[in-house]
Formats: sequence, structure tokens, C-alpha cells
Amino acid sequence: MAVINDMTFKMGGEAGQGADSSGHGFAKALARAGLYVYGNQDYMSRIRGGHNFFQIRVNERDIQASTPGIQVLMPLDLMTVTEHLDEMVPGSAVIMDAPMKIDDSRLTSRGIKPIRVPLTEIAQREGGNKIMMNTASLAVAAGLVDLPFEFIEQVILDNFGNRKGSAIAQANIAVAKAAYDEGAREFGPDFEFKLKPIPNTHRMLINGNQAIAFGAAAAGCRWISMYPMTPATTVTEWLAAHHKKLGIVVKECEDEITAVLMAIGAAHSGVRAMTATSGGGLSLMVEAIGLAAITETPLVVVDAMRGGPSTGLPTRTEQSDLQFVINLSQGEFPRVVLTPGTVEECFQAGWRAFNFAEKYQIPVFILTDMNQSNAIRAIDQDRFDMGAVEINRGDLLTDADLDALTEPYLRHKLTANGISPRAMPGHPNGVMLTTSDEHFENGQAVEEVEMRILQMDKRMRKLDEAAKDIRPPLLEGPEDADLTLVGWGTTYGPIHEARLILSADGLKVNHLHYHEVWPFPSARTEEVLGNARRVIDIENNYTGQLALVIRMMTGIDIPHKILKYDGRPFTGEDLAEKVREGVLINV
Amino acid sequence: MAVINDMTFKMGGEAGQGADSSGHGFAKALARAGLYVYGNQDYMSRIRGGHNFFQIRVNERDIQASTPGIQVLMPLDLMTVTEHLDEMVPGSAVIMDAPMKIDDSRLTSRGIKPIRVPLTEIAQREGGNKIMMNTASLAVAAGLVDLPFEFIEQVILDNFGNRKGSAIAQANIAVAKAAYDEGAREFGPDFEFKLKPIPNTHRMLINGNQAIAFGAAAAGCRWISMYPMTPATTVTEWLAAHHKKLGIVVKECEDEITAVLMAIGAAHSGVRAMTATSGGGLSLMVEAIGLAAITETPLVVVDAMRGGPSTGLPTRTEQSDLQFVINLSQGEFPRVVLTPGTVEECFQAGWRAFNFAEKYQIPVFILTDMNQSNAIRAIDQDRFDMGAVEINRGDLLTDADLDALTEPYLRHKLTANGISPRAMPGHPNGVMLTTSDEHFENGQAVEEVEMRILQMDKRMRKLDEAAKDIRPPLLEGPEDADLTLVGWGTTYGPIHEARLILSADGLKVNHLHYHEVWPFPSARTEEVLGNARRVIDIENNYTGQLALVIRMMTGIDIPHKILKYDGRPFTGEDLAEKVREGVLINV
Amino acid sequence: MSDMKLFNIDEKPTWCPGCGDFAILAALKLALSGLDLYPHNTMLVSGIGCGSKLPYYMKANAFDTLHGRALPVATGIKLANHDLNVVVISGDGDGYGIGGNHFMHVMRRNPDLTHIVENNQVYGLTKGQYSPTSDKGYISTTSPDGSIEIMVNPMAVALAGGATFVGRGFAGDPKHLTQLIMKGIRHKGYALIDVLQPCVTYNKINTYEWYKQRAYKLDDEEGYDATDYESAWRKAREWDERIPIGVIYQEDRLTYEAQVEELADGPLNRTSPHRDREVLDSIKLEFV
Amino acid sequence: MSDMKLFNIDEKPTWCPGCGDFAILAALKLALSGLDLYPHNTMLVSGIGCGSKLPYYMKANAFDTLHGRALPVATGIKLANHDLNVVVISGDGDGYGIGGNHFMHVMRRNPDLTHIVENNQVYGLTKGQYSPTSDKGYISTTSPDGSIEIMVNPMAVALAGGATFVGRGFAGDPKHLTQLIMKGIRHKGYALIDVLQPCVTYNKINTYEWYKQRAYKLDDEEGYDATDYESAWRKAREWDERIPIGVIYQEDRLTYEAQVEELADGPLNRTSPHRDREVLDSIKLEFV
Ligand SMILES: Cc1ncc(C[n+]2csc(CCOP(=O)(O)OP(=O)(O)O)c2C)c(N)n1
Ligand SMILES: Cc1ncc(C[n+]2csc(CCOP(=O)(O)OP(=O)(O)O)c2C)c(N)n1
Ligand code: SF4
Ligand code: SF4
Ligand SMILES: [Mg+2]
Ligand SMILES: [Mg+2]
Repeated sequence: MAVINDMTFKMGGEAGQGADSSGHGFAKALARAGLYVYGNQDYMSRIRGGHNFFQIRVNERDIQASTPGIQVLMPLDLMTVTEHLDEMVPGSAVIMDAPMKIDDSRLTSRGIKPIRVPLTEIAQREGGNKIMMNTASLAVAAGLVDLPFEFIEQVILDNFGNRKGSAIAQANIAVAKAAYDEGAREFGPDFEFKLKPIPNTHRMLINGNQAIAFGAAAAGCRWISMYPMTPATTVTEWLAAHHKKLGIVVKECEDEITAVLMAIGAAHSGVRAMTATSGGGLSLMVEAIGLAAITETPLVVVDAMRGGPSTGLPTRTEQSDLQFVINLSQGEFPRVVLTPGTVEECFQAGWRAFNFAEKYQIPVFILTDMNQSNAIRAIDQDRFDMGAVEINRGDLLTDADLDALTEPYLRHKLTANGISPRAMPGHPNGVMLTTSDEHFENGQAVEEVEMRILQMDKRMRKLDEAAKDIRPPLLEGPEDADLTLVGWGTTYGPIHEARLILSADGLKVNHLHYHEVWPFPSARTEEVLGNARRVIDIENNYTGQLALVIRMMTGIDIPHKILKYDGRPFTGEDLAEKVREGVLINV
Repeated sequence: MAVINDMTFKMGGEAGQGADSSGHGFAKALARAGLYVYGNQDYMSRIRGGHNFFQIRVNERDIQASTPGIQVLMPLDLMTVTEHLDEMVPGSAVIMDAPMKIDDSRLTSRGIKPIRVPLTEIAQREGGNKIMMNTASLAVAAGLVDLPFEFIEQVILDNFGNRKGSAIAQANIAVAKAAYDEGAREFGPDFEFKLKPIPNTHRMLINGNQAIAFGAAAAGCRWISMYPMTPATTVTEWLAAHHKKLGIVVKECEDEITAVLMAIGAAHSGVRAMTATSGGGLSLMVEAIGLAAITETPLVVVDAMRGGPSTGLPTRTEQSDLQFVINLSQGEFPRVVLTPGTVEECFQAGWRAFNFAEKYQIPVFILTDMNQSNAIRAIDQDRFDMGAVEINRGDLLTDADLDALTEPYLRHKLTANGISPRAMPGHPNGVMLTTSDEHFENGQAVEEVEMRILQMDKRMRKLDEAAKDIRPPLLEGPEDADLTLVGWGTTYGPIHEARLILSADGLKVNHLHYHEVWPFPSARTEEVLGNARRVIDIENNYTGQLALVIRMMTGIDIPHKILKYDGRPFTGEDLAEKVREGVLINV
Repeated sequence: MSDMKLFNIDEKPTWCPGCGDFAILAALKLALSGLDLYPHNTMLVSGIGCGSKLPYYMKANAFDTLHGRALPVATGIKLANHDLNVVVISGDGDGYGIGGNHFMHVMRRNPDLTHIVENNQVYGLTKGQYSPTSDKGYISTTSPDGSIEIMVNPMAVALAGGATFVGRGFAGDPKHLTQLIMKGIRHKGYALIDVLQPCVTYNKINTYEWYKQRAYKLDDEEGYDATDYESAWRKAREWDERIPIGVIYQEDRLTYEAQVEELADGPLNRTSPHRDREVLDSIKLEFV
Repeated sequence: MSDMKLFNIDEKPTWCPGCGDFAILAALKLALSGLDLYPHNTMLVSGIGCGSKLPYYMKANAFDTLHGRALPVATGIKLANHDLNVVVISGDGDGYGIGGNHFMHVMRRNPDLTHIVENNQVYGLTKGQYSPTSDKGYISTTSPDGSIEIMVNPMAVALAGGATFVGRGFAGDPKHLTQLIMKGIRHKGYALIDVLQPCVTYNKINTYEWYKQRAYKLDDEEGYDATDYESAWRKAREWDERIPIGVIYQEDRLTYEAQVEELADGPLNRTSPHRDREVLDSIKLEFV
């Protein structure tokens, strides 16, 4: 009767209690056991106190989102119990420190098992420090669900630098072992949810921001200038932590204006350069992005979205910058907008962005969001294939090309495809001028009608070229579905899960996922949506921005929408339920 | 055979030679003569040199745009002659200083009359200063076309402070008189284009920026903080020149970020406050506009558009910020966008903006452009009716209201229409907190789902309310036309003129003009365009932004477009010609 | 003196236990009540950061703005209603980093604002990156090998920039801080009060102990004359071994609002909107 | 010494006749050739304004950026290719007004940039509004009754902010200016060169004559030691009666780029993109 390899763990507590890092370690142990894992965190805009949690869903198949039910809750404080009681499924367990002040009947009455273990005591006794209570709690959980102890042990060792001899590692292991044994012995037999390692797997555990940063690194990015802003900061922090290995210059600046402008300077000089920020910082970059556009400087900007407007919900998720990014800055210019929805797509966006930027000499945006920035997923290692990463710098003149040049070099030369050969400043034959004013081919400012039109046309032509490189939206599920679910970016996961659930119900449903959204892939959109029977647009925002873009570009209206703007991500179950109930929000 | 009251004058020269101010004086004389006038300038981004011109079209009927043909050219330098020769109509005249180095046959061969008058000599002889040559040139023109001398004299007197005794005024009048007489006597009889004053008229001559500023003043605006940027600066400069009369605080800041934030501070305190800028400055204001939105601070922002992207064409016109303004800043919030297309509409936008801003406690944009900012038009004085200006401050609590308050004041109270009563900070019962974070009704930051949704819904509800106040697009011409011309903002003039021309051709054509564009007037749009036979979208930009918005909001596609992005405004003739020829640019 | 309790509110600060911001909050409340000010005639304007949350935890008019943007909003508020006592709250990143240009230019204007900078030499709210006041060599997630920029010296910049009141306090000495804030509020003009504020979570270098060892009171310096620019300049540049706290410099200069003629008749917000049909019609005639 | 003619180009400046910018252009070309620099190893980075048009009128690599934004672009360029000689050109509004925060923070970093500020104490290109360096009381279209802010003193701010080279030149003395620019370029680190630049069209107060009456050369001051911070501080604050020109202050400090280890092997742009399959695969294992 046991349920094998299908459950959710949740660890919660005040900010600063470490639910996050402990949970992350536990997820790693699960991934190493060959299981698929999806973990996401929820935290408040404060450093200590409040209520944060980390949630880990485990499964035997690749999973893309969390589910509502919890099988094992690991509260570090009382609030975590009371806050999440409603989410516990029958037969689930709450692993509590023995003295936790809650009446067990509040749990048992709902069919939840109160698992009281003297966590602090064990931590102090075996490890000599009560902060090892988190470790104890996780170890009880591992024991409870039959996860072999070796996986817990290994993660502890790793955390402490893999030095077997380390006293602190040994203390933690001792705590874990004692707790594990008690969990397994006292409560295991009675607990129906179990994990069974899958041998011979090669998983890795990564979140969206790491994947984007890793993708950029794989593209040979050597520059990131930025200003800290949640949830984008970790892109930089990951690169900073690896700067020696990657040879990347990391520059924290006095503000986002400087951050983007320094990147523009570096990019103009021939370095693959990027910046990463969130909405408020992006707002400050708007003027400079126009500069990149008119000077045809390759620029990669990561915008990790959060609840808006303004400071809004600074540690919550939202997908509300799409139209902003497509339309930002005065005047008109070509740009590319990538909207990855999985860690694999984040990785790809990370390197593809640089190819778009350099090939077309334009600003390229990677739009991600709070949820995706932090959510971790276990995937097969070969999904991050370094061999498949292409580097295309576009039409970049080499020293030899410049040596051979017989005519004056023209930075903004008019060409058939709109792309002017680029050179790095420094070569005697490549002396170049560029400017934010409209310009002649040689960069001199121009006000005359004719050249203005030619340069404008030239720049806009690049959009047509870039459109050929854009990956059309992904259609998953049967071509001739009765229902088409449409989404972009981070909703990929929950929609994917919802599709599986609804398909299991017998519904013929497919999923149109936009991961590269601008230049807008109109042809494929018309092909799929033009003939769709019933369409639902699903977005983490108020106005249904993708639906608006679709209508703007194709005329196709999607009146049925499921929109969520409370700062929390969807789950597959939520969506499936809403679709079933026909609870469709029309705006 | 004379053509009466239908002609165009053009004065041109290097920057700094005064074509602009002289031309403006001449236009004033014409308006006082009871004629309708439309004048626009064309200038380069430099202080001296280059080539600038000022062009004045005169007519007996109210006119809204310039026309291509010139009847009288007044070159202050040689370049002006060569640059504009192609625009001269047969029978037209070039009024030149006698020694101007150009072969008369280049003129006569095209049927143009070279009118050589020793302008500098007259200036020096009669006035004692050769810079009075401009005056001489205009006076010759006046003589040539039979404009009674009194109008010239009066303008000169006005310019010099209306002091009859002023020596410099007298010198100028002497120059003018001598030149006028020579023009009338020697060349008048042979010249077929004539002006005839219309008595008992009451005209005024005003440009778009003055009209916006005047509208704001009429609304009781008491604050403008700004940073200089062409073509918006003159809004401020006009207010600064009148600050004593209007009691308006004018604050030039260190940048546009400060400018908009100071206005937000002032507005929050209960002052009607605005800022004015162009695209680059607006880009810098993006973050702060989101702040105004979430704190529900009434804010009026004038964006005078110019050729983009980036610095682009800094002294040229374009309509390319529409989508930017509708979508700017992270997250989603209500806003109003006014897009006046005539000086009357500019005036109205100037005061209506404050009512929208205060009634709905939102950011309101007035979009104008370089052409409209500077173009002057003579209109009947009663078109600017101060009595018709309404002041609606919305739900603003008085001291008495606050005295009577029994419950704590809630700045962001949830209400049925989304509007929370506003109070000015300072009253003991009205102590208030607001923040850029999402907040409770009392302004405290909130992260919980429920209040987030309530506040988001509350803010967005205001858009529905505001939609009721928005003036639907103006339809001019027959309801059942064969052709509908669609435009917004400054294209009103040329489209209006084109409609008249095409109607005269016998075409049944009407004109749908958007002057208040967001919240988008979908109902009226569907009504008019849903049944239109043939539609052409006309815009001063590359992508056809209004057409994109129309499609986004109604699904109606307008494949036929006439788009112009060379920094110059349309003329009615251009448009009529393009329509006739079927030269439609499809993007 | 007003009742300090008037400034109390039922909101528990979300700061980390031990954070220097608690003392600043307490000192501000004491200073306001000591000056007989009230929640309704006080306006707090803050940026974004740990320290900038201060207005949430006390009762007074408040506008929490954007990261780095408190000063211009505060200037707008002050000019619109100069009857309000306007206190600006920002962090070091907020006030000297992203908000540095507002800082430079507000000094030239000298509006009557009291600007408290909670200077913990680190970015607290975003979890510990180095800030413009971090010491050179400071190690953080964005400077893993130590930052390679010299720190901003806000006292020196303020003196060079034309501030009319330049002071420094220490969150570890709340009594002294209260007095200093009172002086700042009493000062007619822009008053900068930089506060050494230990961030117990992220800044493990500049701790209470570190500051305590270095901070000394200018009040205790015999004959120190804060109105003497030259002496002030020497004190402003002290750092590291010895860090002076107290009023470093003070000068009399007309405030900005005293020079704006539109404000002569009283606060602008009381007479806005302003409209006189006759005036408008007379202006109309200029276009004729 | 390179041939100055190499820097010539067939573009007539659009400045007003008599504008101080002409002399600055000439001095810059002379300084570059005097230092044996070439168009291809020089990079001019300018903002927007009359003065910022300078790069249009000579031959060299150039990036004309945005109003106020030259410094960060220049820093990016310098760090990406430290072999380039990078000269930044801005106006007073550009450099000290809207670009003030970049100015404050570039000094902390000390990249090897030479920053020429064409200081005409007015906004030229936008037709004569007052600027942050306009004297208090300056009358303009946006200050019809005279501005009521005190001017920025860029020399003092630079000293307080940590600039390692602080100099002032005068467009009315192009020879001296040429020498000064040469010193600035030779200086390893951030060199500020503020140039008194008459705007003959809009600034009728601070004219050639006005400056000439006041400017005096520090070279002529017996025993003036620009490496002495205290003396520099006194000179930096002189204005009005007497205005010192020349090198006010100079200090040796490591440049930013000398401290970035990624640049040790040569310019970054020469080795970008950088990709090592083995390194990447090893990093991948961290996620396991
Ligand atoms: C435009 C913008 N950029 C970045 C952020 C993110 N952010 C919030 S607080 C903060 C820094 C806080 O440091 P500080 O100002 O020193 O205040 P502290 O938290 O240390 O009190 C940053 C970078 C933001 N809110 N807005
Ligand atoms: C963001 C932005 N704001 C405003 C402008 C308009 N603008 C162009 S140049 C300039 C001021 C020029 O003054 P300064 O920097 O002193 O240079 P100058 O023309 O006097 O040489 C301004 C305000 C702009 N281009 N961009
Ligand atoms: S992170 Fe630092 S500054 Fe922020 S609340 Fe905690 S101790 Fe205070
Ligand atoms: S306006 Fe002034 S600064 Fe600009 S070019 Fe003319 S004289 Fe020079
Ligand atoms: Mg800080
Ligand atoms: Mg200037």
C-alpha cells in the first residue's frame, strides 16, 4: 500500500533559521538518489523573522512544478505548522521537535501523524550545537521515508568541504545518524510514503538563475556589471563565485544606469557583456538600452521579474514586464526577448542571448521571474550539453580582415541584411565613431531625410533577420487537441503538469509554450491558434500580456484566461482544477 | 487674376540669424490682420550656422498644416535659396538682399521672380544697424502682398515694449517703412499673390507647448520641476516667464529623475504638479512613474516626442513613444494618455490632465511632438475659453472632512470605484503612510495574497472609471465614407487638410482622430472601424504604433498605412497625393 | 515636548535582533518628542533598504519611496508644505550609492531637511553585497576577493558639496544620537546625519565593537568649533583609527524655501490649485 | 610625437564662432600628438551637449553616448581594452549635473581616464538654462529671477571624492591647456580637467574677459606642491576673485584596472569570448 517516489517535503521557519539551505541540501541528497526533484522557496522581504519555507517535490519522472499536497512537513517554528496544516494530505507527517507547543489532536484529527523527536536534544547531545536541529529534522524525514542514510551523509560531507576528518562534519553526521535511526525505527514502519533510489542515474540540481549564468559562461561571457536587486542578484553572485575559473570581470556599480552603460562600453570594445536586474533596475536602464540600440552595441540584459508595480512584492513572483520590455525606450528599434520556462531553457537563453546580441548587434532580454530564479530542479546532466553550445559572433572583423581593408571602415555601413560588420576599436584601419544621434555610415551625426530613412530601415531589417533565428513556440501534446493552453516563461512547469493531469482525465489537451517571444513568431502562432478549438491563456499577471501581444501581432483574441497576480506561482493541480471547473477569468 | 489670402512665406538662414523670431513677428502681423496662419519651424541641433527656416502659411479659413508650395521666400543666406528653389511655385518671389550671389536666371527660368532690394543698405541707412535686415526683408514681403503697413509697425512696437518713443523701435520702423515702400512700389504691381485683411476678427497666435502650459496654468498647476530637453523645455520656459502671475514654482533639477520625483513629492502634498520632458528624459522617469502609480499620487508628465531611438534626431519630429508610454515601468497599473493634435486640444489636455490625475490618483501623460511643440497657429480667441476650464480634484478631503473623521484615515482604502479619498498630509486626523511596496489600506507593506489581490484590483478598477471620462476619437467627415483616415496627435492637421483636398476631389472620406488614447476607446473604435470600407492608418513613426494598439485592443487590423519617420511632419498635399496614388506602405 | 508614545505604533520591526536600526528608531522618536513635534506635522521620507523600513515602525506621516530616491521626493514635499518637519531616512547604498547625485545637489539647495543615513557599510536588505562605504578590501558575494574601490567619505563630500550641517552619530550611543538628531532637526537647512549602524547579520568587520573602539565625541574635544570650516574639514577626513561623532560642521545659510517667492504667503498646498480668471485672460492677450 | 594632422578630419565644427570649445579641440589634438598617440589607440567618449560634440570634429575612435553618461561607458571601454588611451569629454551639466553620480563614483575606482569637462557654467545646447556651475543669481529662462542654488565646486568635490588628479584649464589659454591635458593623460588614474570655457552665445557673465581677470597659473605660484593635499584643498576652494589654473592636485594610487586580475594577461577584448570545455564540465559537477 506504500506510495513510492511521489511526495512533497516542506521545511519552514523564520528568515535566518536556514530552511532554505537545509532544504537545498536535502534536495541534493534526493537528486543523488536518482530521483527527480522540484524545489521552490517562498520568502519575505526581511532578513530575520517572518515566515519562509522551502518545498521539495520528489518523483520518479521528470517534474516541472510543485503540487499542493504535503507528505512531510519539517517546521522549524510553530508558525510553520499552523500555516501549512491545510496543505497536509491524510497519512502525512509533521516532524517536530519534541517540545513543540501544539496540541497533537489538531494533527491527528485530520489524519496527520505528529512525529515528535527531541531534535534539539539530539543536536546538542550528538553534535554539541542546537543549530544542528535542522540536520536532525531532515534526517528524521530521511529515515521515515527509507532514503538510505549514505545520501544524507554525503551531502553533509560536501557541505563541509568534503573533508572526512572535519570535526563539524562528523558532529553533523552523528546528529543525522541518531535522528535518522529514530525516524526509521520509531515512525518508519507506520508511514506509507516511501522513497526508493533509482540507480545509475546522472542528475544535477540547478535553479533558473544558475542556469542562465551558466549559459552565459558557456557562451564565453566575460563581463557582468550590475547593481544588486532581488531576484536577479544571484546570477551575478554565481558568476562572481566562479570568476577565477571563468575569467569573468564582475563589477558592482553605484546604480543600474552605470551597470548597463559599463556593459555597453565593454561590449562596444568586443567583450561579451551582460547585466542582470529586476524591474526597478530595468526601469533605470531604459535610456541606455536605447543607446545600445542606435549604436548597434550587442547587449544582454537579464530581467528577473517580481511583483509590481514599483517595489511591489519584492520577493514574490510575477510575469508583468513582457510588454514593458517589448516597448521600452523612446523611438523604435529591433530587440530580442527570450522567455525561458525551464532550467534547460534558461541555460539555452543564457548562451543564445549572446549570439542574438552579437549577430544582430542589438539589445537582447532574458525575461525570467522570482519563482524560476530560485526554483531548483533535478535534471539529467546531459540536458546541459556544453558541446551543443554554439558561439556565433556574427560579422566581426578580425585583425587580418582589417589589415586587408582598403576602404575606410564604416561602423554603420548600409547592408542588405542590415548588419554592419563590426570591429573592435584599436586597429589602425578600424578607427570608428558611433553616436546616440542618428548617423551616417561613418558614425557622423546626420539630420538629413535620406540617410535617416536608410539607417532606420537598416536597423529595422535586422528584426526580420532575427525572426528567422527565433525558436517558434513549443507545442506539446496532440496537434488536434480540444483545448490549447497558452503560456510563456515560467508557467511552462505548471501548465505542463496541468496538461498531464487533464490528459489523464481523458481530455485532449495541448500546450503552446513561448520561450522566445520577440520578434514575435506570428506564423506558428496563427498555425496553431488559428485552428485551435478552445484556447486558454495562462499568465502570472493581471492583464494577460502575452494574450495582448498575440492579438496585436495576429489579431487572434483569447478571451479565456487564467491570470494570477498574487505573487505566487501556479501549480499544475490549480490549473487543472480551474480548467475543469471552467473558472476562467475574463479581463 | 490675383490669388487672395492663400499663400506661404518662408524665411530661412543660419541658426542665430533670427529667421525664427522674425518669422514669428510676421505671423503675428498676419494674425492681427484677421488672417488664419499656420507656422512651423525647422531647425538643426546647433546654436549657430547650418540651415534653419520658418514657414508661414496664410489663409482665409482656419488651417491646420503647412502646404508644400512657397509664394514668397525670404532668404537670409544663399543656402536658403538653393535649398528651397524646388518648392517655389510659378509666379512666386524671392526677396533677396541686392548683392546675393545667385544667377537670377536660375529663378526666372522657373518662373520665379528675383526681387532684389538693398536690404542691408536700407537697414544701415535707415536704422543704423545691418541686423535690421530681417525687418527689411519682411517689410518688402508685406509691401509686395499689400499687407497694410500698420500691422508691421504695430508688431515692431510690441517687440520693443510698445514704447512709441523707443529709439530702436523707431529705427526699425524706419527701415521697415523704406523697405515696404520699395517692395510695394517696385514689385507689388507685378505680383499676383495678395493678402487682404479681414476686419473684426479676434485671433490669437499660439504654439502647442504654450497651449499645454497655458492649459496647465488654467488648471491651477502650481509646480513644474524639470530638466531641460528639446522640444519640451519651452513648456517650462513659458511657465517660468509667467511664474509671478501664476504663482507657479518652477524648479530646474539635476536630472529628470529628480524632476519627476520632486513633482511626486509636491503632488503627494496636495499641489497640482507636473513635469515636462522628451523621450530620453522620460526614459529616466520610468521607475518614478511606477512609484506614482502604486502610491496613487496624481502626476502629470508631458512627453514632447522627437526622432528616436536614443538621442536620434533631437530637433526633429516623430510620434514614436506611444507604446512606450502605454507600457512603461515594471508591473501593471492604470494610466491615462492624452494625445492632442491641435493647439485647442493641447490647451484642453493641459487642464484635463490634472483632472484625470487627481480624480483617479494616477500618472497622466500628455504626448505631443517636436512639430506641435513649435508650430504656431492663429485661432479665434474664444477657442481658449477660460470659463470652460473645469477643476475636478476628485475625492480630496477638506480640513472639515478630516476634523469630522472618526475612524483612522486610510490612504489606500478599498472602495467600489477604486478611488481612495485623498488627504493632504499635515492634519492630526490624517496622518498617513504610503509606500512603493504593495500595501494594506493604511499603507503598511503587505506580502499576503488576499490584500495584494484587493489592492491590485482596486487600482486597476480606476482604469474602468477613467475610461468613462476619456473622449472618444473624433470622427470628421461623412459617417458612411468610402475611405477612413486614422491618426492621433499631431497628424490631425495634415490629415484634416488631406481630407479636405480629397473631398474636393469628390472622394467620400472621413477622419478618425485619437486625442485621448488610453484607456483605449475600444467601443467607438469598433463602431467606426468595424464598418469602415477602407481604412488607412497615418503615423509619424516606423511601426504604426496606433494601428498596433488598435489591433491589440479590438483585433481590427489596418494593413494600409502611410508612415513617415524622417523627422519631418506630413503635409495635407503629401497625404492626399499618397492616398491618390495608392502608395501605401505596408509593414 | 510632545508625548513620545504618540509616535508608537503596533508594528514589530522586521530587523534582525541586535540591528543598529532599533536604536536609530528609538532616538528619532525621542528627538521628535523632545522638540515638541507630532506625527501629523512630521513627514518621514525614506528610500528602500533595511534602514529605510524605519517609517513602518512608528507613527508619523511617511512616504517610503524608491531605492536611492528619498531626497527629491522630500524636497518636493518640503517645498509644497514647508510647515512640515521633513526627515529623510536612507541607507548608505541608498543615500551615497544609487542616490549619490541627489545628495550632491540637495546640498546646493539647502532645503530644511534632516537626512539620516543609516550607514552599515553594506547592502543589508539584498543580503550583504559591499556598499559605497564598505572599506576597501571588504569581502562580499560581489567582491569575493575584496572590493577594490576606496570608500566614499560622506563627511568630506558633504563639506565640499556645501552642506550646512554635517554630523555623525553612532547607533551604539543612542543618547548622543538623540541629541544629534535634535540638533539636525533644529538646524534650518539641509542637515546630514550619518549614523554608524552595525549590521549584525552581514557586516562582520564594522561591528559595535569596531565602532566603539574608534568613535569619540566632538563634544569632548576641547575648543572644537563646528562653525569653523577648516577644523571641520580636518575632522571630516578622520576615519579608521579615530572616528569623530557629533556635529562636525554647521553654517547659517538661507534655506531654499526661504528664497522661493511663491512660498512667502504660506504653504503652497494650501493655495493650490491657483486660478485667477482675470490673470488668465490677461495672459491670453499676450498671444494676440 | 605623432603628426597632429592625423587627428584632422573634414568636418566643420557647428559651434558658434568664438566658442571656447574650438580651443579645447585644438589643445586636445596637440596634446595627443605631443604624447605620440594615434587616432586608433585613442578613444574619445563624450556625453551630449555643445562640448560633447567635440569627437565629431577630429579623427579618433569615439563613442558619443548620452547626456551625462560618458564616464560609465568609458570605464567599460577602458576595462575591456586597457591598451586604449581613453579621454572623456563632457559639459558642466553633463558631467556635474545629470552625470554627477558617475563622477562621484569613478573617483573611488580610479580607472586611467582623462576627463575633460568643458565648463561654460550654462546649458549651451539647450539654449541657455542655468547649470550646476552657474553662479548663484544667474539669470536664465529657467531662473528668471536668478538661480537660488550655490554652484558646484568641482575641484573641491573631486578632492573630497578621491580623484587622483585634479586640474583646471582655461580655453583662453590653449597652450597652458595643452600642457595640462598632456599631464592628465600621462597621469595613471582618473584625471579631472575642468576647463573654463566661455559660451559666447548664452553666458554673458562668465566671458573670456571675466575669466582672464581671475585666472592665474599655479605654475607661477612659488613652491606650490600639487602633491600636498592640504595646499590643494585651499586652492580647490578659490573662486570668484582669483581662480587657479593648472594641476591642483596629483596623487599616486593603483588604477582600477591594475587590480582586476582578469586583465593581467592583456586586454579582455582580445580573449573574449572565453570558453574552456574542461572548466565548464568541472563546474557542472558542482551541481551534482
Ligand atoms: C532601483 C533599485 N535597485 C536595486 C534595488 C534593490 N535594493 C533594495 S535595498 C538595496 C540596498 C540596501 O542597502 P542600503 O541602502 O545600504 O540599506 P541597508 O539595507 O543596508 O539598510 C538594494 C540594492 C531596488 N530596490 N531598487
Ligand atoms: C536625458 C537627457 N536630458 C536632457 C537632454 C537635453 N540636453 C542636451 S545637452 C543638455 C545640456 C547641455 O549642457 P552642458 O552639459 O553644460 O553642455 P554644453 O552644451 O553647455 O556644452 C541637455 C539638458 C538630453 N539630451 N538627455
Ligand atoms: S540585515 Fe543587517 S541592517 Fe538589515 S536588519 Fe539585519 S542587521 Fe539590520
Ligand atoms: S551655445 Fe555656447 S557652448 Fe554652445 S557652441 Fe555656442 S558658444 Fe559654444
Ligand atoms: Mg547599508
Ligand atoms: Mg555647459
